[in-house]
Amino acid sequence: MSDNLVLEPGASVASTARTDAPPAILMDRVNKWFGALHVLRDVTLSVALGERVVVCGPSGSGKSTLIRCINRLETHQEGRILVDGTELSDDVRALDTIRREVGMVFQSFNLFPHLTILENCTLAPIWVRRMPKAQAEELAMEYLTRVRIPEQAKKYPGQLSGGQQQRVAIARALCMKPKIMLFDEPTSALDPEMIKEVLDTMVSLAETGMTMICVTHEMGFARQVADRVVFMDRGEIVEQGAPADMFENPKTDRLRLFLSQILRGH
Amino acid sequence: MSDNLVLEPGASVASTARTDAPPAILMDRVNKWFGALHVLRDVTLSVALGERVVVCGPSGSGKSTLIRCINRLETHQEGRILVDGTELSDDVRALDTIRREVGMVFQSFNLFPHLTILENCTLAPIWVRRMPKAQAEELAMEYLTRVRIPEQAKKYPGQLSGGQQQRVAIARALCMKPKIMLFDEPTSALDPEMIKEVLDTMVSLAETGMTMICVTHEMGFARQVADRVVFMDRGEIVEQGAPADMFENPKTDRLRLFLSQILRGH
Amino acid sequence: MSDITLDTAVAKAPEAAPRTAPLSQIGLAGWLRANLFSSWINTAVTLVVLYFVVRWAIGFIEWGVINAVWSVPDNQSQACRDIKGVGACWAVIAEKHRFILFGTYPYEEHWRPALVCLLFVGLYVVSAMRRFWRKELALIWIATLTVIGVLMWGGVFGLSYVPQERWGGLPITLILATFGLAFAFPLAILVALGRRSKLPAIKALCVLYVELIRGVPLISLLFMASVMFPLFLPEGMNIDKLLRAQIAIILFAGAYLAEVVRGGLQALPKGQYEAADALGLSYWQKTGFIILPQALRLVIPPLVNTFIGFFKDTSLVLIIGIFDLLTAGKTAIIEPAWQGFGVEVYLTVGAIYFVFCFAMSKYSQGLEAELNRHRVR
Amino acid sequence: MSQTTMDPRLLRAPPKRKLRLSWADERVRGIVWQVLVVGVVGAIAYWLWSNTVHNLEVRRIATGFGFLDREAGLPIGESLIPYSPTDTYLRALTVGLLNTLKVAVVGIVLATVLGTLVGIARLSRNWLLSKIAGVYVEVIRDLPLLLQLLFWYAILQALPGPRQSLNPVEGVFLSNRGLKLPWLEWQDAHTYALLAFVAGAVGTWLWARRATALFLQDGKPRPVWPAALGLLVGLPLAVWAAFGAPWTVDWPALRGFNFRGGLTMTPEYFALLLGLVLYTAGFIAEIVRAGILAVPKGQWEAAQALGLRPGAVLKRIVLPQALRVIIPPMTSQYLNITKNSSLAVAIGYQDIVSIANTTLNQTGQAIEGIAIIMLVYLTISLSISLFMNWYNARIALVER
Amino acid sequence: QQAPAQAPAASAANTFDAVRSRGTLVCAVNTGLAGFAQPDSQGVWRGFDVDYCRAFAAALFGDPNKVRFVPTTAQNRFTALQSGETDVMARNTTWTLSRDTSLGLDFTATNFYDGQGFMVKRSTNVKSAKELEGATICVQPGTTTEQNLTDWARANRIRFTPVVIERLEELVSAYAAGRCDAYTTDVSGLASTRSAQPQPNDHVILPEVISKEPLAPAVRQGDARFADVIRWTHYALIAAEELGITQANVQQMANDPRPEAQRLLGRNGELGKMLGLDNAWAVNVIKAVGNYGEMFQRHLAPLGIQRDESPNALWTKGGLQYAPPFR
Ligand SMILES: Nc1ncnc2c1ncn2[C@@H]1O[C@H](COP(=O)(O)OP(=O)(O)OP(=O)(O)O)[C@@H](O)[C@H]1O
Ligand SMILES: Nc1ncnc2c1ncn2[C@@H]1O[C@H](COP(=O)(O)OP(=O)(O)OP(=O)(O)O)[C@@H](O)[C@H]1O
Ligand SMILES: [Mg+2]
Ligand SMILES: [Mg+2]
Repeated sequence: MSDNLVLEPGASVASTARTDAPPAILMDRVNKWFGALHVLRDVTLSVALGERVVVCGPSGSGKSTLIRCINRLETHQEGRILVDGTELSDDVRALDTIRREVGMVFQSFNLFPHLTILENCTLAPIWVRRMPKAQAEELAMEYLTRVRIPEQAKKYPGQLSGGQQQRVAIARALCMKPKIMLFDEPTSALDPEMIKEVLDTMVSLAETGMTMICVTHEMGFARQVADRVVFMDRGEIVEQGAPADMFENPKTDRLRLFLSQILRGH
Repeated sequence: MSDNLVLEPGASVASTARTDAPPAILMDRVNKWFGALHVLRDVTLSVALGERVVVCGPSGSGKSTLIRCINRLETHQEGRILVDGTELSDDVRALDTIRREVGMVFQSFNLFPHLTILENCTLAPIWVRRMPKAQAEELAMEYLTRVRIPEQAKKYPGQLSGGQQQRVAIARALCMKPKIMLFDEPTSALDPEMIKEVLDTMVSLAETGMTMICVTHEMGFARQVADRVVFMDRGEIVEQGAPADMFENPKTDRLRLFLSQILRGH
Repeated sequence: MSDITLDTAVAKAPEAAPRTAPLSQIGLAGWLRANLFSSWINTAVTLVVLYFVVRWAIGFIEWGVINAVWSVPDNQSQACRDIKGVGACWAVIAEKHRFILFGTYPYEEHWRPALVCLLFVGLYVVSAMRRFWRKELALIWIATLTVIGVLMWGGVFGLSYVPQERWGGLPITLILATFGLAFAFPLAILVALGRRSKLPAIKALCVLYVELIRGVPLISLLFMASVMFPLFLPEGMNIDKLLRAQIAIILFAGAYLAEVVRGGLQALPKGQYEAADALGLSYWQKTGFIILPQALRLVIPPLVNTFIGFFKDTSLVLIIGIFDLLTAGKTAIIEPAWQGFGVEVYLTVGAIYFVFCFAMSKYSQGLEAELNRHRVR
Repeated sequence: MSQTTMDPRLLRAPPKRKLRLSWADERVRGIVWQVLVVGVVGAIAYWLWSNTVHNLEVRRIATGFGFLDREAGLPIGESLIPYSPTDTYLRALTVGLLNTLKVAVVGIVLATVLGTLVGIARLSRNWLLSKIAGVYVEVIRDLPLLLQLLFWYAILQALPGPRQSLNPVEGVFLSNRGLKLPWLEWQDAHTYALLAFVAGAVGTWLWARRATALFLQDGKPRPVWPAALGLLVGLPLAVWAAFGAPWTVDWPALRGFNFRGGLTMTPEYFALLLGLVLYTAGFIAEIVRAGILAVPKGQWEAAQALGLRPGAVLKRIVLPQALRVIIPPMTSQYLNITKNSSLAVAIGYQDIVSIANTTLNQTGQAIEGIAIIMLVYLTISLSISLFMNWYNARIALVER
Repeated sequence: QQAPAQAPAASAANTFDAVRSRGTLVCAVNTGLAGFAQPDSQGVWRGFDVDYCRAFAAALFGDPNKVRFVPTTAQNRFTALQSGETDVMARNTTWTLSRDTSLGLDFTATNFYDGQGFMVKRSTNVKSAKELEGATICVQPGTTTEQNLTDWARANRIRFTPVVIERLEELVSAYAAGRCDAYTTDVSGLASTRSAQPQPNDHVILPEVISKEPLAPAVRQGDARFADVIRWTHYALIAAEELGITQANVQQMANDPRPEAQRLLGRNGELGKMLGLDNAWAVNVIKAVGNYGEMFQRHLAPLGIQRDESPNALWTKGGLQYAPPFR
């Protein structure tokens, strides 16, 4: 089963990104406005295949907007975004390709309440990837086992706890076998005891070598799995680097302030 | 296991209960069903005047049903319940008498949101006890002072914190000058910092010698004020006794299991 | 910690200054682009819609303003006939507006129905204000409705007596709707309580009433009131036509309002019932002090919507020959000189209905938003 | 623990309670209350009933439904079944009922379509379109339906007369006599072709289901349209040809006073339909809008993020959820459209109310006439409610 | 045939007293029919039937304003009278045997002789109703008109398409707009409709009259005295015309030497007393509304309704309007 998740056989050492391969995501001086509000300012970011990036920053700094631009839930207005070599544009086919390659997990799970867990997971493989139903279900069960809730397959989302729902959301995204996973604060809507089970799932996913961009304030998680931490403020990438480095020696005052705040909060 | 059941009514080992006076509450082999579900099974319980009884047990064991039967928010189907010497039956006059003697405090406060705190407290004295309004207000202010929120009298429930609301609920019940007070998990809907203020109020109430039956999992409270602890499971009274005794030397496995769970939970 | 905060406050890190968005994103151009021309299909829709709107608006203004005849010397409607189809004949309104508004009410006494209309509007406005939502409001209603009755009928305080058949126009519409609500409301409360009662016979009775009434059209009830009702009463006893229609409307409104009230009763948490029981309140005390005040507050927005419905539905009394606003409008154009100017009259009458209904529906929307905000908090 | 489950007391059923005859007994009070209320209502009903019986007797108004067999003598303008004034009242009433159903059914379908379109237009990102839809909804909902019907009827009457009728396409005439369309001279071959079309529709539906099932099996999409084309067009044509392809078109032509031949839609029907559809669509638009808005934005985004195309997002994610919210209020709109069709009486469309009304006028049998009207509407209302509840339960099943 | 009238007699027997003690007469009129009953711009009821109501009030109370008008539709006109909601109905209602016998009503005297006819647009070039084969005909439901039309069409083997509209205004505007080729109703109605058209000459009333429609005020069965007052008020109007007594000259005519005029105007004899009224009752009536001819002239002639050579002319001029002797 795990070979489904391991995208490149050599990726077992998860500590460093392979900068020699073409980047999975390339953002080049991306700018975005909401009306007159400048939300992303000349953001330039390159994520290598297999790299795990944690994005953090104060509320309203544009983190969500950044990752939502990557699968075009928001459109950027200036600059270029290349995902797995395909440029995001108004081209519908390019968009289809990219959305297949990129899985996304939302803060509020967004499971489809009228479908069972299994149907939630098989929907996209069947209708987007045109996979036979039996095969899609088999695949879905595999991933559900992977996130440790195979026994809930026949239930409806409303019958599950928040942590279970978020794990289903992860499994659902994985069923499309994406090359890249985006997480937008996947644990912030959860009760403390459930946060751990979701983070565990994400850690084990990271261990398979999946390319991940994750918006989160869980510094423990960042330390444990991130290759790189990107700190954003007011729509800019202010600082980036290895987690240990960033957290121990923040170079900018803004990061220092931010760190002091979230550490105080916890 | 059944040989461990302590069912004799005389088994009260409570230290301060005045067993010479007629019992405030007497339940004799009470049975209740919800449809086909047997929720109270041959419950026999006698509470002396001035006695403080804490009822505990796992969720769904029938604790709420037990005390709701005492003021007939639920009707029992077999057995007899005598409150202050009056038997509960379909007789409406008996019910009126009993409801005047018995005050109740709910888990979710159930204050009347469209009435001020003062009006909440004077409603029943005026309309049920037919007390002049001025006198009822004086009385209400007295009890509000007892629960230490006289200054909130003119506000509406929505403007108060949970702990304050629960104290109003206690004052409201006391305004009817009941002989017996029933509490159904009065603190379980509260934030931790508010639990204490409500418990304090209850302790000081207990010190006035009020007959109380209280469903709660606050073992500290039980230890401090209860004359007797009653442990229920699956609609039966499984064990009862002095709090110290019960907690240190549980006689049945079920109580032991229960205690280990709630202690772990905290 | 605090010195860090200080630091950042003083020495701001270098940052890319926020640029204004490209011109195409903001300002008028941005707005147009985003809202009207965001894609070619959107552009096409905009142009097509715009074309029709402009054409229709020009046509309407030409007909209704530029080519219109505003008045003619006494009943000489020839000028109107000459421009029929090209321009509107507002002269018919100039000539007939008092008849449309007040029907056959004695001409010299028209100030009375006019005052009644103002009183009704005042009543609505007062009832709409939340600070009047108290028990006294019921007194205000009773007082106002009494004054309205006195004004309409007269016969006291030196007012001449005006029998009911001479009433007409807008006051009839307002009376049918408002009295309908005022009397249907208590009925609706009883029926709603009955429908939630544990007593099977009472419950069945209420269900039967509500479902029966809601299953048939209002005009069949009006027919019943107009044709069958006299058969129901003992000989020699008779109730005039307006009152019969009013009773039909009350019975009709009662069933619909009962469902609205029931919605409020159901929305109330069970704990409120139990707390009232535990305090020893009797059924009627519980209902009057605890349940209804809260339940009714919950249903005010749907109540206003139902009221708008009745307001419009009163126009159906046309079918049984009562001179409400719409009937008066239609009767106004029976006179040979003014036959054929229905569209002008309908537009005018429509405008009056619209003003009332629109005001109420806007109010109910605002109220709903406000109450929802309350509930969320 | 299992010992407790085996406890014999568990198997005990609740006992029956005995009734004590005392005013203090809650249940005795309940019974007394019920007897009282039902008694009062019954007494009033009896009083009204006895008055009625007496009045009927005094006024020598016959009762009973015997009049249904009598000759009606009332002319009816449009009818779905053959009718002449020499037919019985029963047949006249049947014609009225069919006319009511004709308005209600067509009205429900059209109002649903228009209302959905307007509701979606209100959500459109095109500002102009959404504003116009908003104005439409506000205006339509705040004017009495009767007024709107009269207005439309007045407008339709302003169309030119038959001699000057508009003739946009050969054979189609629009005048104040209504809309005239050419129509086939109906022969057996056409009936069979129509049956073939129905069969084709069923076949297409079956094939669409089969195609989906096969697709789920092997993931290969199978287009439905070739089969649909064959079954819906080819098959009826073939059947028609097999019967000799009769083709005589009945062209409407002005002869004497009126158009003869062709298919007619009268102004009365048209005005009623127009009024009802426009009015109800205003309400349906709001229901549809609320239903769509009730689906959280996150659902759209999640579906898009999974790579579903907009059509699939709507079909598989949004609509199933929106329908849950939409169905119950939609049911009451369907009931309203049916009940409101009774306003036909004001503009001369002869529906059940109009004909029952004339009947009661001619025969003087008011009670029977109104009873018939009420019975008809109650039956229709009840059927619609039952159907919609069944449908609602079915889609609710999908959810839980 | 008398049996059904017995019970209502209990309440109807004293209509006269009830009305007199109430002090006003309640009169059922049409909701709006030009010439017969219709409120004007100031909301005052005007028309032929309305003047009859005023005449009754003048006879009963000496004051033509002591009357209330209740507009009634075709459906509720009879119930309104039966139930006592109104005292008398002056509402262009055809006197038929079945109505007279089975509705508990009494028709008094025919105040207008009408008959059903057809009107078409001149542009159709139709000269006779027989040419209406295939036409669309506008007709009001629930009246004798509808049945007359079907009877006539059957007898003459004419097929037609009906447009059946309840309210008259709608029906007329439907005809005017060309929704129908022909419009059928009582000839008086046709005339009034015709005169209301912008160009009355564009419309032709066809010569055929297919039914008899005597219109008469009606009262509840059982109070013969009240019926007498209504009936004789009508005759007084006719007699006044015969005698040349008009609204303008009724005061001077008091000195008219003709015995019949003396009796009619209460100078001589006790005719008013016999009716239970004031002796000046006829003077009051004529002062209020004029004589029959004046009323006709005032309300119906402007609509283009011919009186000469019609049954509504006085019997002396070849018509049917005839008053029994006042003695
Ligand atoms: N649809 C939108 N329209 C207008 N402004 C928006 C929209 N979405 C986000 N914004 C604004 O853009 C800015 C960046 O928002 P974004 O959600 O990306 O921040 P964030 O870093 O994810 O914050 P948080 O930690 O609170 O989720 C904020 O000021 C927000 O108010
Ligand atoms: N109104 C009711 N109808 C049917 N079953 C009920 C009802 N109220 C309670 N029950 C059932 O009766 C049993 C006992 O319920 P009760 O509320 O008395 O338990 P409890 O000990 O108070 O539990 P908790 O600690 O969760 O409040 C439960 O199985 C519950 O599901
Ligand atoms: Mg965010
Ligand atoms: Mg409980």
